[in-house]
Amino acid sequence: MTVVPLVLLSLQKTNMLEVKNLSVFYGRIKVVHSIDFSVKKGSCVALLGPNGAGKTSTISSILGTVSSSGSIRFLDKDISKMHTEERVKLGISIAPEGRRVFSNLSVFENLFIGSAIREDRKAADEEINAWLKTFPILDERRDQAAGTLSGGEQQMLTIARALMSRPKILLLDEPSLGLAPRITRQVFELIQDLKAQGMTILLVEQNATEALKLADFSFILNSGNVIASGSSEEILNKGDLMSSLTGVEA
Amino acid sequence: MRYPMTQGLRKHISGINMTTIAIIKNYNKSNIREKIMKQFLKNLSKILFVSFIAFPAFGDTIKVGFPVPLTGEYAPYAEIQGAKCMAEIINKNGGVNGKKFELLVQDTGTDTQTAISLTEKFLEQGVIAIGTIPFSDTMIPVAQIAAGYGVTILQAQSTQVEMHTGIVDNFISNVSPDPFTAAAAAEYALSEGVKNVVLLTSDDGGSWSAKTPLWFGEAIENGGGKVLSKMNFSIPTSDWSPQVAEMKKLSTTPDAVYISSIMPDVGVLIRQMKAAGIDAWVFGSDGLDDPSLDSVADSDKSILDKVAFGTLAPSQPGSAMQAFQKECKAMGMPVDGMFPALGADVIMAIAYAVEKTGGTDPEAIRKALRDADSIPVRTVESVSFKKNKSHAERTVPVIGFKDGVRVLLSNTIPSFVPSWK
Amino acid sequence: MDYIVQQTLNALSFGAEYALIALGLAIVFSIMNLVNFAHGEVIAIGGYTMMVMATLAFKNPIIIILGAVLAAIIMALFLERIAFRPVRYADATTGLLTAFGVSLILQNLFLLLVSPRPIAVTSMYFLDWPIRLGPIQISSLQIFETLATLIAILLLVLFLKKSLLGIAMRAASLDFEMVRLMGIRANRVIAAAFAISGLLAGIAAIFIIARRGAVDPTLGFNPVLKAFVACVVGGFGSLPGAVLGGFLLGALEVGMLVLLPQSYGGMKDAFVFAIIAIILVWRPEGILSPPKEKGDKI
Amino acid sequence: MRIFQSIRSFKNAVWGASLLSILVAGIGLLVIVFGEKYHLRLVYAAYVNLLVVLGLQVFMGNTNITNLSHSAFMGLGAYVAAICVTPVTIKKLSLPDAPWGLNTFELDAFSSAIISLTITGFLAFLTGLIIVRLSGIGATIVTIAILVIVHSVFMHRTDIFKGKQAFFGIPQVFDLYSIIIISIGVIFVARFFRESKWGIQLRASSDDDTSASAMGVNIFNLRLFAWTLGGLILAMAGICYAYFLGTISARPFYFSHVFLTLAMLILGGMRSITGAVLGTIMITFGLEWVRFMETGPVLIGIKFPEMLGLSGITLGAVIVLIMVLRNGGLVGNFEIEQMFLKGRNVPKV
Repeated sequence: MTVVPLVLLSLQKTNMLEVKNLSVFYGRIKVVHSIDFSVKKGSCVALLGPNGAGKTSTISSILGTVSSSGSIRFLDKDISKMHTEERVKLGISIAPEGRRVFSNLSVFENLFIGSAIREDRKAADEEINAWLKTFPILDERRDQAAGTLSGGEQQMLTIARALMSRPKILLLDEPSLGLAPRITRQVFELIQDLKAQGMTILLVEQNATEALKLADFSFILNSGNVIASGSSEEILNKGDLMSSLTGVEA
Repeated sequence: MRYPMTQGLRKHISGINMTTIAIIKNYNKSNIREKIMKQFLKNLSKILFVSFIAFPAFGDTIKVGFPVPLTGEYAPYAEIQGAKCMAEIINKNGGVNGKKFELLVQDTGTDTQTAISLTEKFLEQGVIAIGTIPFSDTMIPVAQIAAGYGVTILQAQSTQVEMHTGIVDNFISNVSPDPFTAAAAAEYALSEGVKNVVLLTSDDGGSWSAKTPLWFGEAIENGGGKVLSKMNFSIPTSDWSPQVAEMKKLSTTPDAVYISSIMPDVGVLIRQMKAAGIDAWVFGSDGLDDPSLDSVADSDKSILDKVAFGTLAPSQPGSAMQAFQKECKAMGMPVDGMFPALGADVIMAIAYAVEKTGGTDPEAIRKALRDADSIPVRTVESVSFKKNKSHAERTVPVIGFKDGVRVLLSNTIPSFVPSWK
Repeated sequence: MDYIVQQTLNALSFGAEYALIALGLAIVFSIMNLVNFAHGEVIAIGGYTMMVMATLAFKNPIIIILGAVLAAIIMALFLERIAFRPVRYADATTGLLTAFGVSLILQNLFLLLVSPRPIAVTSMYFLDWPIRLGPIQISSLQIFETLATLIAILLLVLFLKKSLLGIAMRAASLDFEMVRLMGIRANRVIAAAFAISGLLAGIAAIFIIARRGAVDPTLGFNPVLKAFVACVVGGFGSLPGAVLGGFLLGALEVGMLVLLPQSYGGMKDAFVFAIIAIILVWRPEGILSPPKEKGDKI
Repeated sequence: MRIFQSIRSFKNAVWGASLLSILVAGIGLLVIVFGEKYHLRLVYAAYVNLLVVLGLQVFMGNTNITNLSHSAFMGLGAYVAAICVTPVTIKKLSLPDAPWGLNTFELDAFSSAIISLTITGFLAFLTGLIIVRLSGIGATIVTIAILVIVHSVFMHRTDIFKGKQAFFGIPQVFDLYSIIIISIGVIFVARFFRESKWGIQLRASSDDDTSASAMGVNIFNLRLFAWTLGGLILAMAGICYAYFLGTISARPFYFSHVFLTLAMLILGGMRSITGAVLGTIMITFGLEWVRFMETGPVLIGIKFPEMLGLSGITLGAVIVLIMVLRNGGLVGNFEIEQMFLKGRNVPKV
């Protein structure tokens, strides 16, 4: 009985995801320059910064879909040489920028394919149904092509799909991009719920105000460098920094 | 102009010695030196080249050049297996007047340009006859080049009519042109009571597939028959059901269908016609003379009962050709099919001419071939070029099947041949 | 009337064969943007396997059929592994040229190792016998081929709709990277596509050999050129498009033979390809072109 | 209107083309002086292929769209010139049923060539209107369609083209010297086009993955120009083929020639003229050697087995290996003058 909390404690102490000296390349062009950051278990960390700061590149390098150098440790394992698929199997999941639902697949099939690495088929199917209950609009369109959903619905589907693999860490890339304010609020509420349930989250956002409300700790990127980091309070206190993030898009 | 390789080599070597001496003598005269240097390099490169390309050969040989299609579209028509085997047989028996055959063979990949440059190469090496891709687009330019050397294009299997219209003079085909095979088939068809025929034509095989059926039709009409319809097809065709449906639509049931095409296409046609219940003969030309035709009868022995083709040499069991194939197989030089076997005949014809003239002068060889009343060959008893000059006068066999086995239906020189020149 | 029915049935069976081969091309293209011209040689491998089995005196037709299909599947997987994997991320043209190269190599290998001449393979003749339906005459082979194509389409649809791998393949045709981000191995999806194309090629080989009764090095080149046209007409990468294109081409070809005057019969191919060019100008992506989205291959 | 963006690109073009011309002419002259007679024919055929490869390069190398119809345009060039130049006496014999009075006139070699270039160029222009509107694989597919259509017409309008039978009696107009001079001219044309501002714009746009429909009108016109220019060079190759051989047929202008010349271009590297020339030289000499090995020769006392099909395997292997290992060919963007003009970088695209 005493073993379980101890394990949790040890995990809480260590970082779930630890990135050191990470550089990302597109061909010969370097877009992220030796950055360090980490995510503790159960926390929500935000990567903030203007357009082109290297946020998406960073998050892509964690999943290995872009070429990078440096060390990426997940659950104390160096994953930087692993294939994308293996990283997903270890427990990293992503709701990517621009949602990228499989628009030619039905809503159900999107969720189904999200659970591809699951062995417990029955539980996974129940989970799909649970998600469909949570979002009745998805349930209504269960057998329709996901491409017919609205932007907000697609975003919900993307997050649900990412969670179907029962990840240990969830990467969210610009979940509010291109959504109406009311929908954006719904999305952030969902993220808030997930955090409350203990999900570890790495959030990439341009909408810094909303992101800082959620995040326990934030890193601010500009032109591929970490220019500041700290708790939300610390960041909010630096007024100039905030204005440059929220007001200007370099 | 032509010299055996060894002599040529000796000539070059002595040339080098001479030039070396000359260099020593004239080392101060720079312009002469340049000239000599050039000569030296030229000789050197020739030696390098000759030793690289040429087969080591000693003594006087009878060289025959074969820039042939061993690969590519026309590979099935290469005569090389039979030619090699026959040359080996003659060489084993001491050659012709002590001279042995030396065959220069290289693949053209069925490409005209390659055939032409290889022809030039073999001509330089002193061949006395050339056999090449048996299609006029290659044979004409090859013959034109060979004409400069007095060398004859001696084809073992070419049935193309264009070659006999006088475009070139140094062309001899050792078989009868297409109108003869068509006429022979028609003669046999008429004797079997064939009246109404359907002709299948295609431009894909040149005049061989386009015109031969028409000649067949002409010969049938000459014998009182009627051409019901002409239909077009392409090579390759692996499903004839539209054409077969067309045949069934005809108001008069055809007694025979004529097609000049290849295997396996014709095999499909035979089976599909039979399956459709069309009880007509299928007549064809030399293209059908392929070992894979016989296997059409594998499942049903009677399926080939009404199949016959006018061809270039008898190929049924017990024929001279089969005996030759057996002999070659025993020598470890398999000759599969009629076209390869026909190569034996050109070698024998050349052997005859060499013996007759006592030398290897190509012009004399051609003259001897054209003057002879009868030249013994292997696949038929004899041929003669005296009458036609550019193609052989020989019997045209019509081959059919009984219980799935080839039989010789007729073997004559057809009496009516449609005008074709 | 009988004549029209007869020719329609003929067109249908022509179309079935093209559709079968076109499906094999389309399934690979939809996933990795590869126009696999070496598909014809995969069919030829099926044929040569039957030849080898016949010389080894295998008599049981089921074993021969299984052997040929298996050989085609293995060949397709082998080609993917050695030739197409290295160009997986390259543009479609690189893939096309690679496939042409592979096709050249294989054709010449058949020639080198077997023969340039057709070799008789009659072990599939048993599939072919005439069937009379009133005044209409068809061959059992036409029925088998059409049925096999329909069953193959049905099974393929079931597989693509119901199995995880099938769904992943459909997903991959749109966004390959996202499929990998679901933890599904790229190699597995691509291998599955090649295995299916090999299977379809194997089935096609059985019918082609049953009709031709012989195998030669260029056995597959012409059918694949036609199937390729079918794919283009239907919309490259679209499976329904491949089937539609196949049947359309069958109809077109038989129609040309029936309707064109005799003197133009030989121009059939010119007309067919001209129609293709016109369709492409009208709809550059084909009739049933699949939707295009970003991130197609990584 | 200036053709070159800078004097440097002009200089590079002149330098590069001159060096390649020296190389190409050098090989030809060496063969004329030292070669056996049959080498002359071999080398002539190689020059014809060089022209084809250069014609192919002008479009493919600058637009990055694979063209498989080039042999068809070569065939058109050959046939049109042949029909014009062949004496009436021969045409009456070989084309008795020719329509439109094709067998009732004969022209001199020069006028025939001009007519051939005009007609082929016009056909290239017409087909180009379709090609430039498509992108990538779609365009390639249409080029295959063009190849099949043209071949089909050659094959089945036997009254004009004689199909697989020989179209014979074309006077021999050219010799090795003529084709060396023509090759040099074409090398200059291709190189100037590559280095011209149009060539540079084309190459810049070809790297972009934007679909053709999103492109400016300018790029359409440039592509059309490159396609037509390529067509003209291919027609010239066809004329050279017919004017030397004297006999043509539909057969050589189909898939096997397409693959042979394509392998030459991509081996060297289709982006550069140096690559095109290099690839042609390498494949020509390489295949000659392979063909020799094919027939099972005796070398240094060792009897090699007969290996028919080896040249086909070699060609296929060259294509696959280049695609897999070195997509840009052996030289990539490299041009020959870069070896000599160090430090003065050629503008790279």
